[in-house]
Parts: sequence; C-alpha cells; structure tokens
Amino acid sequence: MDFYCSGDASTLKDFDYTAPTSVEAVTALLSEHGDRARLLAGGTDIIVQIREGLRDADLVIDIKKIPALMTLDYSADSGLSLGSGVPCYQVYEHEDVAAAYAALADSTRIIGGWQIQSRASVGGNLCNSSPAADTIPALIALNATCQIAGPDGQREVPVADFCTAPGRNLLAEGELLVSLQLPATSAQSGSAYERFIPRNEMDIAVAGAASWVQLDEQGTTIEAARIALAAVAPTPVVADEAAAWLVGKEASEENYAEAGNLARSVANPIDDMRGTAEYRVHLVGVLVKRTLARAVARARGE
Amino acid sequence: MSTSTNGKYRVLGTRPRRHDGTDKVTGKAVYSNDVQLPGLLAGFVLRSPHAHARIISIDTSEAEATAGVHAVVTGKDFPNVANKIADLGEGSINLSNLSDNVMAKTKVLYKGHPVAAVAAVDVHVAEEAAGKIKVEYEKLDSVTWVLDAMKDDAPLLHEDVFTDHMGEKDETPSNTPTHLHFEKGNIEEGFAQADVVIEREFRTATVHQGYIEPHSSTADWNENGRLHVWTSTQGAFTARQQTAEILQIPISKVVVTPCEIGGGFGGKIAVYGEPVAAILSKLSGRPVKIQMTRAEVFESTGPTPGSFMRVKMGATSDGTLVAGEAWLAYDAGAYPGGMIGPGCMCVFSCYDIEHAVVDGYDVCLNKPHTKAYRAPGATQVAFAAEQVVDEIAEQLGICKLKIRQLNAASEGTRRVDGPVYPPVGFVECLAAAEASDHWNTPLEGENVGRGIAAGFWFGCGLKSAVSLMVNHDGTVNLTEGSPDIGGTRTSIAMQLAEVLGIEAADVVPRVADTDSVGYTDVTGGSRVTFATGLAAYEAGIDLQTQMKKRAAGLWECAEDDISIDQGTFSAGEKKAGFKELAQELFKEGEPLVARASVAPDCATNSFGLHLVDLKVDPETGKATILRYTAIQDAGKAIHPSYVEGQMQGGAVQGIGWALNEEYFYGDDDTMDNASFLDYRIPTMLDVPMIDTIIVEVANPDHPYGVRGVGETPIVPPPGAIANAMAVAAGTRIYELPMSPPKVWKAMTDNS
Amino acid sequence: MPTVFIPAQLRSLTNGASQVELQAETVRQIIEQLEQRFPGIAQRLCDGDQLAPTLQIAVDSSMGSRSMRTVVKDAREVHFLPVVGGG
Amino acid sequence: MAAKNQIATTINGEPVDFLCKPRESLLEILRGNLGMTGAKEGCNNGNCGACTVLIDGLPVNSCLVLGVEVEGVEITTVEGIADASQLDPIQDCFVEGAALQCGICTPGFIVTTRALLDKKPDADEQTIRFDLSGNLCRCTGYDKIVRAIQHVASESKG
Repeated sequence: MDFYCSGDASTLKDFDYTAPTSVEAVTALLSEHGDRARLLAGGTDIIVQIREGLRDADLVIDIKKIPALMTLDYSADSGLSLGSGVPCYQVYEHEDVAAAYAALADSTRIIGGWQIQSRASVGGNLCNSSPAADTIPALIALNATCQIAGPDGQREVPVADFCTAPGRNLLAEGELLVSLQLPATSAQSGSAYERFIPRNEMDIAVAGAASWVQLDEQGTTIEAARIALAAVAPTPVVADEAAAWLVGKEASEENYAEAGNLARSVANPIDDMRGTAEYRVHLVGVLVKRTLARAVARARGE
Repeated sequence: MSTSTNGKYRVLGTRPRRHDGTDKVTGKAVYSNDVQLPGLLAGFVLRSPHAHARIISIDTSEAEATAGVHAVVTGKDFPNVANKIADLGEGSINLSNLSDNVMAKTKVLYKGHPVAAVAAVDVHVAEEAAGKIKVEYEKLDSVTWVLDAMKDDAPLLHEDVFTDHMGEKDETPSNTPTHLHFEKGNIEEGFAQADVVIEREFRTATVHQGYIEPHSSTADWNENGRLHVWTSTQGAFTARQQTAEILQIPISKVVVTPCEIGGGFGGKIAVYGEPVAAILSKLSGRPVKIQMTRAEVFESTGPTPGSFMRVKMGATSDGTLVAGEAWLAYDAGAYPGGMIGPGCMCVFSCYDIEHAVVDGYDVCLNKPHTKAYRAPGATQVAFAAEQVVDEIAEQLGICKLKIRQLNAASEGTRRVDGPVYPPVGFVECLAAAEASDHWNTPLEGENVGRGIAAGFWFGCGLKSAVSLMVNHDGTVNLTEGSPDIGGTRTSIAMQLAEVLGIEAADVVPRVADTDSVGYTDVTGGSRVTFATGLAAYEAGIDLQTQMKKRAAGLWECAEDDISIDQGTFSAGEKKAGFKELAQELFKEGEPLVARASVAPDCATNSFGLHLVDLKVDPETGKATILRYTAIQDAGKAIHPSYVEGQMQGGAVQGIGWALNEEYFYGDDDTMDNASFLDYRIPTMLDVPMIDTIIVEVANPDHPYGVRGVGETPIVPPPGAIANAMAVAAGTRIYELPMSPPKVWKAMTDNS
Repeated sequence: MPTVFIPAQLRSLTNGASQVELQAETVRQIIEQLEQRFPGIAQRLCDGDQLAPTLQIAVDSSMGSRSMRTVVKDAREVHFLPVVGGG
Repeated sequence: MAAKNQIATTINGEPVDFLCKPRESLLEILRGNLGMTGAKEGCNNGNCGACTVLIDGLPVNSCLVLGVEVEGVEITTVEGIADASQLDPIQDCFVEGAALQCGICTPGFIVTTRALLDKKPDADEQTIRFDLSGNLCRCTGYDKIVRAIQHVASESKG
C-alpha cells in the first residue's frame, strides 16, 4: 500500500504460484525469473500492487513454507533474530521482544489494522522499501542488520543502508532477505517509534521518527543515541548529527527539542496530498522530541 | 437519553429486535453482489483516464475476439434519449445527461467516465479484454474548482448549457447552468440596522458518501424482452424508471429487485451499472453482473459538492440577527443539477432573520456528477453560517447558545425562500442543550474548545404504498417498497403493530420488487419512517375497517356497535383482540388483505443542535474529539435505538467531513486518493461515544407525529467543530476539511 | 384567496411586486391569472402545461407538490420553490 | 494461463477442497467458488475489513490472501460463528443493541470481535476501538457497535 497511489487496474493479473521450502530454491527461482518473480510473505503490499497494476509478476513465490524465514528467535544475551516472513503481531505479542525492542513493537502495532498485522511481516515492510514504512526507522534505530541470501551465498547489510530509492533496495538479482538481526539490548537503554497520521489508525505516515538512547547508570545523561526518520526523504534516513549532538547531554525536554531541531536538517520531503514539505519538516522536530522522551522513559523503566 | 413524550403507546418508543437482524449478523442477507444466477457473466467497465477529452474513435475488435468474451458495448449501443428533464419523484434529472453519464457518447467529462464495457466468463477475462479496447482521445483543458470554472475563459464542459435565471437564459454558453436568487425584506435596510456585521469566505472540499458496499448490478434481459435487474439501490422504482428511460423501453418491461443495500446516503439513487449490464445481457443472452471497485466508486459515483461561499450577517447590539446575505457556488460535477437549491434554502433556515438575500450558482466542472449526501447542500452552508453567528456572538459578548435561542426559527418563521414553518422543535432542541449535562460540565485544559452548531433539513413525503396479508394465526405480512438501509422494516412494522394492537414481531415485513408492491419513492429524504410508516398506519386502518364490518356479521350486531380500542374490537359483551378476531374471520370466509398508498405533500422539518468538545495538538494541528452530543427533534421516535443510530452515524460522517475527508486532485485534474486508505473516513479509534438527546415535538402531518430524522444529523458537525476549533486553536478555519496541516499552519501564522 | 409570493427572479416582470393576492382555486389558475397580469411569467414557471421540472409548490407550510391541480383555495400562501432532493 | 491448484483446507470445522488459480483471492474463492457470501467486498485492498475471516484464529482480510495460500489452515467465516440455531453472544448483542444499520460491514465486525474476545474476553473500550480500527462502518458512528461488544465483554466477566 504505502507510498503508491491507486492505479487503474482492479483485479489480479494471471501469474504462477510456488511455495518452495528452502532458501536455495528461492534464490534459484529468483535467478531464473529475475524481476518477473515476486516474493510473497504477508501479501498486504504485493497483492495490492499487482492488483492495481503498480507491480507486475509472472511468478509469485510464497516464502512462508520456509521454516528459517518464519522463525522468531530471541534471547536476552544474543538478541533477536527475526525471520523475514514473521508477521507483525508476533513481534508485539512477544512480551520480552516488545520490551527489549520497544520501537519495533510500536511500529508493528500500527501497521494497518489487526487484519494486516496478522499477515504483514517486518521483512516484507523492509523489502517493500517505502520511504514511509513504519518499521524501517525502528530497525535502524535498533541497529538491525539484514541477513541476505543469494546465489553466491550470504551477506550482511545494515538496515540503514538497505533502501536506495522509493520502492527500491540493494537486493541484487537472485537475492532475498532471510532475517533481521537485532543486537542484544543493554540496561538503561530504550527506544520508541511514533508517526504522525491525520487519523488515529489505518493511515500512512506523513512523517515518522524512531529514537534509541543509552543512558548512563544514573539514567540522567545520554551516552549514545540513534535517530531515524520516515516519509521525509526518498528513503528512510538517519539523523546522525542530532544523535551525535545528544551524546553527553542531559536527558531533558530542552535537549530532546534541540535534537528534534537538528534532525530536521536531514529531512528532504516532498509536497503531496499527505502533507506539505514544510509541515513534514516541522513534524520531524516534534516526533524526534516525543520519541526521545518516550525512549528515555523506557530506558529508565518508567 | 430521551426527553420523551408519553406513555400512550404500546409499541412505539420501544426497542424491539429488527426483523432482518439475524440474517445480517450471520451473513445470510443477500446484498446485490451476493446475487448468483445460472450462466452469470461478469461485466467490466472501461473508463476514461482523462479529466476532459473528446472521444475520437473506439476500436473494440480485439476485445470482442478475446476468448471468454460474450459482449462489448460502447456509447453507440445506447439509444438516443431526448434532452428532457424527467421527474424522478425525489428531484429531477436530465435523461440525456443521465444516459451520457452511464456511458459517454462523444466526450468524457471526468476521470472514471465510462467509455465501454465488456461481459465475459469472469471479471479477470473481462478486465483483460477491456484493456484491449483502443480509445483515441483528444485531450481538452479541464477544471475542478468552482471559481475557476465560473471564469469566462474556463474550459467549457457543455456547449449547450446557458445560465438559467429561473426560466430566462443567458445567450452565451457557460459552466453555470443555474443561478438562483432569493430575497426577503430589504437587505440594505437590514444591514443599516445592524450594530455588528461579519462577512467571511468559506471553501469546502468535494466529499463522498463513502458507503462500504460498492455499487453492484445484475441484469437479465430474457428472450421475452423483459429485463430483470437486481441492484443496490435506494429506490427500486426510480432505478426502474431510469433504466427504462435510458434503454427507451416501457417501464412494464423492467422489474427491479432491490437487494439488501450496504449504505447509500443519497449516492445510490442514480443508476450507473444497471443499464450497461442490461445491454450486455441483451447482447450476450446471459445475465451479467457489474460490480464496481472501490476506486470506481470514488472516481465515478457520488460525490457531494465542494463549494465556495461568502456569508455576511448583521445583528443589533442585543444579538438580534437582522440581515443575512449569502453568495454560494456549488460544484455540480460533470452535468448540471447539483445541490445548490437546498443550499440556498438552508443557509439561514435555522434563524428568524427579517432581511435576507441569497444568490446561488450550480457549477459544472470535471468531476463526477455530484449527488445527494444526507441533507444535500445543507452541511456546507451550516459550516459557514454557524461560524458567522458565533463570531457575531463573540463580538457582542453574548453566549453562543443564547444568541441561537434569541433568533431561533419557530412556528411562523418565514424562510428566505418564502414559506413559513409549521410547528417545529428547534427551540426545544436549544432548551435541551441548555439543560444537558454536556453543556453544564465545564471544559477545562489547554488547547481545548467547545463548539455548538445548529442544523436543519426539510425531510420529504412523496409516494409510498404497502399491502398487508393476514395469516391464519393473526400475524400480518407487510409488503413494502422501501429498501431498508437502517432498520426501517422495523420502524414501519412497529407503526402497523401499534394500530393493530399486536407486537412488532407479529408483523413480517418484506421489501418487494417493483412487480410486487405499489410505487414507492426512494429511501432518502428522511422519508421512509414518516411516509411508508404513514402508509402502514393507513393500511392498518383499512384492515380494521374491513374487520369491523366482518365482525358485525360474526357477532350479529351493527357495525356501529363495534368499537376499537388499542386494537381490541368490542361490542357489548363481545370482545376480541386483533389476532383472535383475525383467526375467527379466517375460518368464516375470505382471506383478509389490505393496502394503503400515500403521497403526503409536506416537509417534516427536523432541527438539531450538536455540541462538541475537542482538543487540538498545537504541535501538529490534529484535533481529537473529546465529547460529542447530538440533539434532534424526531417528532416521535418510533424505534429510539435507530433514531439514535441515525444521529450518531450522521454526526460521525460530519466529523469525517469536518476533519479529514476530501478529494485530492493532481495536476492532471484526476483524483489522487480513490481508496479508503487515502480518503479518510473515521475509524472506530477516531471518535468517542456519541451521546444523543431525542427531542419530540410532534409533526402535525403524521398520526404519531413522526419527523424524518436521517439527514439533519450531518448538518451541524463541521460548523460545531469549526466553532470548537476556533476556541481550542485560537484561530478560525474557514475551509473544509480542517485537516492537521491546515490547522497547524493557521495556528503557526496566528502566533 | 391565497397570497402568491413572486420568486425574486421574476419580480422584474411584476414591477417589483413580491406578492399578489389572487382569487384562485388551483395552481393552474394562479399561473393563468399571473400571466394575465404579468405577461411572460407563465413560461418562466412552466414547461408546457406542467410546472417547470426544476420547481415545486409550497402551499402554506406544506411543500413538495408538483401538480398544477394542487388545490389552493383555502391556502393563505403559495410559493414557487426549487425542487429539493434528499439523501 | 496459470494452472489451477487443488487446495485442501478447513472451513468452519469442515474439510473443504477446492480448485483455484493463483490469482484468485480467498475472498473470491469463498464468495464465488464456495458460495459463502457472508464475507463482503468493500474495498478489495485491505482497508475496510468487510471481508475479514479468521485463519487459525487470527483475523485477516480475505481479499489480501490468495486461495492457494490456505492449504492446511483452519478458516472461520461469519457463517461459522453461530452454532446451528443459536446465535453467538456477539451476534445476539449486535441485534439487541442495534449495532448495525445497513449491515454490510457487520460480518467483518462479528468475525474480528470473535477473535478479539477469544484473546481478551474482558476488552475495555480503548482496546475494542484499537483492535477493530481495521473494520470501517459508515452508518453507525461506531457507538452502538462498541457498546454491544462491551456488553458481551462484561457478560464474560460474569
């Protein structure tokens, strides 16, 4: 759904369907069919896009029969390994995961309604690579990396580098996203994601921000931070300058606001029906400020 | 909560389970898209990608040769229809334009305008075949904003449209088919008396009715030349008339079965797919169903007018409104005939203003032909006028409820269009507001505001017919012609049950096809519980009259000796309830049937007042509705739950209109947001509970005092929310929707 | 004897008169009498022998009729209004 | 043209086999091939919830599921909510509480509510509003729907 406006078609075009059970089978199919093949996880983007004529496919490859892609593996020591086909609800319903990776839980809870969350996967949201995707800033703020499999084996890429343009990413021909790896979280750290939408649900972000902070032992000073933004540039963007500025600063409303102001400099939005560029830049400041405050509160266990 | 009247009724005012409830919660109710027929084909409509273009040529040969395709139609397959205006009961329509809207003949006037259609074995094949139709267009300049369309150099939609000033036409063609003008008193004198005058300009966006069920029509044109249409319509008889007129066949050759209907709000009165499916059926010899997609619904049906309005009002220092002047331009969409008439008649309809002038313009532009949407035309003007009234109160330092009480329209008040009101309940609504918990609970906090606004809608009578058949056991089958969109089977059955002295559950209501019940106008205009209910009441009287005569024979007494009290017949010692007597009479002789038909020429005049508390986030401009109360005069609430439901549903549609709903047009004048994702109707999470207060001031034109209630509730919300926003945001917004970017900008500019 | 309200857009035909009192029993008679007094007004109100399709009649407080035979003999007021559709 | 696949699934407790092309959605299969028209098409792109069914107990938009994807799962549709002659308490409260007007969104609401109350039997107003925000209703303003669900939830509290 995301950044696409509705196309003119209305029913699904004819395509073949296959549901392989191994990653190798998928890479082989992708290598053979190139961009005439599309992967299907939850289907909440790709089915709409094919139906509306915005993407095309001769072959739809259902990845949900591949166990590795459907596994959520978490331990406090090693962190989270999230199979690329795991649906959103499994993230926010997992109490430990939701607590440790609060920004990701925040984002998965607001993608579409419950019906969408039952199907849509975090990996799919990433691979759809919409600039407005809710989970991507959260993944970036949580320092997630992508495990990518291809014909020549596996590679690892930070989520922050994954998207290259609206609807595009650095997956090469034959490659697929296998899982997302989120490092273990430390004490006194916290994160949050917030987006702005005109309604309270069922909407695409006009702007979104995810913040992660590491506080000192007293919980008063910010030792490290990461901030990422949605819907204000052709891809999700990292607000490095704002995050760096926060290091060593007191965790205070004034400093969250200043970080918000600094974060605005990386926003390069467009005017469209969801909001003007001016409004979106303004929202970056508001959302960064608010997510920092929530992240700090969570870091403090409040 | 209800400030209800009395205990004089047994059935009215109670809340029985609706007759169709079980079928609708189990998925068994048959809606138009649920219709399945042997050999059914799927239709797909090819539509214009352009906002305005001339059709140079259409080549359907490749589509026709596609395997699985049974028929292809274009405008050439439609008969010529006279350029005349037909009376459709509720409103009138130019038949040639109607036919052209169903299938373009020479020009396309908006994106989504049908140019061809295909019937095939399934919708996938039909769509793919439609994609092979080659349409050559000559693109024309287009226009989508009323003030632009009124300019002399605007792209002209129709070369044969000349501005009509009540029967006198201009000599050069224009995009403004109608200019209306109303005067009351002497406007200069009025403003001369005023101590305070406020004049403001307002803009509102085009919005859609947004019913959840897309239009769906199935047609079977059989070998005898009889056409059967199953469709999603607010009025089977008007669908029949329109279909017959477009196809140029006798009405008697068409039968329309109104299926269960998934919402209409005024948008399912005109036909769209019905005649197209009919011609495809005729050509293929098979039944054909055309189901619209959601995008087609947004791009090709409805919507209701966007507008530009200038409203000026004056008051004396004591708060008496003495003068009102309005200049209104409403978007009619692709063809003449929008909602400007009622807009003009409603702009000052809530108040007793001695001097007033209203000018209104109906404006054609490159959007779908606009349709009624719940109190059509009234919401826009209430958004304007209710803000001006508030600003006058602010300037004079008068309470905003007080100024409305001071000037409230009541029995005898003359509207700007001329007529005086019969007994109406606006004063009582205002009193109910004043006494309400909501009004008397202080609103505290930062960036919060409370707003009120009034609303009025006429409500109409028109024609309705019902027939009754009495069963062995004394239950009654009630056949009616009003599609039930919100529980009207039950509100009609209850009126019959009240007359007959039986329970609502003893009545078996059925909405019949056009072959099986007398002519009945649309489920619209807030008329069904009033007019079809009146027919049910009168049919009940007809039944009682017959039974009284028969009982005289049974009881061997004179007819005059029999009295009927609360449905019980008695003559001396002899006494029988309706069911008991009906059972006896069944044994004795011929079956009991009765009928009634009515055509009340009257408006039912329902006023309402809404109160809203909201909070605005100053950092984003987003408003949150904190509390909402809708107050309305229902005359008599037959089934209070469904009256409340109308008030709540209308209020929430109005909230959507106020805050977020709008058609976005891109640079090419085509709609950018034709989906429920980007056309933002309220979700459950966007609104609070909607409190209701039903006021009952009896309508003298109905035996139980019923007023139509369905439409008035959409009128006040945008005005009420704007008035609350002015307090909460510290600045007024004169444009709908009051979406977050707009509010934020206004607050930022103001600070 | 009803008072007939002249629509504002037709008052150029009535020398500005906004209402006239007529001895009429039906709308048809009203229109005939108006035409006698104010030539040209009938064609502004009618389409052939019918009321113009864009108009309705209000008799006192009741509106909605479109029939030329509408009885007005006991009415106080008669108005010609635009038709109003509903949702 | 893609070949048809044979799919074996369970619908409302009954094993069901059907043939479908990959491009046919579960909604099309239910309504067309299987004649189960309780799930409604409101938007066909996942934004209205009128086509909601449960797959293994979770609500999904059946317009965004392919028929070929439901091999081996358990599907519950609105037709399977009532127990033969007995309405489910949710259905009963919807009728009793006038929680429907036109009724087109009602099957979707009933199905999502069933999943909600199975998960959170005593859901409060905020939870109800959040979890049902994927089901649009244009007639009721939601008030009576929320109240009907609250009524069922309060009954479950005992």
